[in-house]
Amino acid sequence: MRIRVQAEAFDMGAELDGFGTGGDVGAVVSFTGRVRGTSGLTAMEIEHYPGMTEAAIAKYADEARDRWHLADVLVIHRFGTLAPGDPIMMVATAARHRTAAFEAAEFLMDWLKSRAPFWKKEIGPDGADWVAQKDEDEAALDRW
Amino acid sequence: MRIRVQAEAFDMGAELDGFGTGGDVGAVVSFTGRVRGTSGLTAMEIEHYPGMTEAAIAKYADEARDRWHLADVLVIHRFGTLAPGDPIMMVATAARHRTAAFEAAEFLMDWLKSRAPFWKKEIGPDGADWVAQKDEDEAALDRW
Amino acid sequence: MLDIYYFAWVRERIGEPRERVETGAATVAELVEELIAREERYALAFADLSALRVALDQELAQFDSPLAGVREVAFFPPMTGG
Amino acid sequence: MLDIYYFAWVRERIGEPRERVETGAATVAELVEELIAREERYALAFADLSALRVALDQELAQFDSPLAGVREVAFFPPMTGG
Repeated sequence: MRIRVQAEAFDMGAELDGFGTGGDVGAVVSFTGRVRGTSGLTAMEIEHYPGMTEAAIAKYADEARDRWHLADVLVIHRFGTLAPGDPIMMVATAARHRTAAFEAAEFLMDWLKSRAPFWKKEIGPDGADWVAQKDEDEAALDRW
Repeated sequence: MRIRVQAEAFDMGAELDGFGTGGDVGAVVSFTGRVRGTSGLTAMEIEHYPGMTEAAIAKYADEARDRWHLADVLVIHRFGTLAPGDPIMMVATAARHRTAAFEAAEFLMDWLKSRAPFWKKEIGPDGADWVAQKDEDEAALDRW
Repeated sequence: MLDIYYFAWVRERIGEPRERVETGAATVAELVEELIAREERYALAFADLSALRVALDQELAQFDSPLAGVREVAFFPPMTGG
Repeated sequence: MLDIYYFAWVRERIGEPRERVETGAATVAELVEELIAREERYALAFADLSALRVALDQELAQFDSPLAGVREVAFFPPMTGG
């Protein structure tokens, strides 16, 4: 299990190198989120709650590992100032079968989105705005 | 769009390098299937139907791209003799939002699993067996 | 003339991956009947059509699909890719 | 003594990321009332509690959660990670 909360950029491909190569792994799923360069966005600032962030991520990663019998799980999430195109975060899951790997990755994404203490601020030509939580993101938690 | 049917191994991390780095991409999902080294499996042989394979994959990739407005899509599938731990195939999808990227990747996996002309044979200590299609794999197509 | 391809255990039962046949069969089902009448190994391979799939010119088809204009037929078990 | 942390626009409205307070409040809601009574900026930050979340000792909690034994309280808007 690899969990990192960091300001530095990361390389999705390099992080997946050798991930989930255990003997009983038949399926590896990864998700990577990037800053979209739409609507003239010039930067994204991500604030987080040090300590609580790591604990919350570890809790959801543990839960995913137990529930879907994951052979491995990886979560990386950045904070600080990011530029359009930059990777924001990634998760990866390794399981015997594809359904488990997909479900565990979506579960992690849904919980990280609405329950890990990160807050995004979008900086554009007309100023800065905190990103509001979407109703659909909160609703997505119901399926788990 | 990158589609490859090949005997050679591939590196999931290297294939994802630079994938989906377009301006409007907020989400990249990848799936990689590996040969599981369970039940004493010593090798897996994958047979395919040259020509039809590429056409079928291109058809499903096109459909996924149109339906989920993908910015990019990647499918690699191997044939020939593979060893436990070897990567068998991978798909990757790049979209604006995570739901589209996840759904498109699962759609591609479900169709590749049951409609792309590949056949797997497992070689173990007691001989060789063609892998039978699972009812759940056929049923998985109904959700699309 | 029709090219017939066999894959996976169908290929193994027939004993070859491909053959060229002269046929007057109007549908896939008629072609299968002709083949079964030929030799035991065909009867064995085509014993349970529900366990088989067919493609015409590299597109999935049905056993009652017509063969008119078709150049390539393929028989195989359900696919197990991914 | 209680450490209070503020994040995102709550932090911006309060004007500082952290402060240490002496309080007799039994619950989060009572603490919020004390803060609101203090200064306009707190009233502004806590105007709509339904738009806020609270964590006690780094675990999500409710506004009616008791403060007994708690060392660290945090107020913030709904999270928007991922």
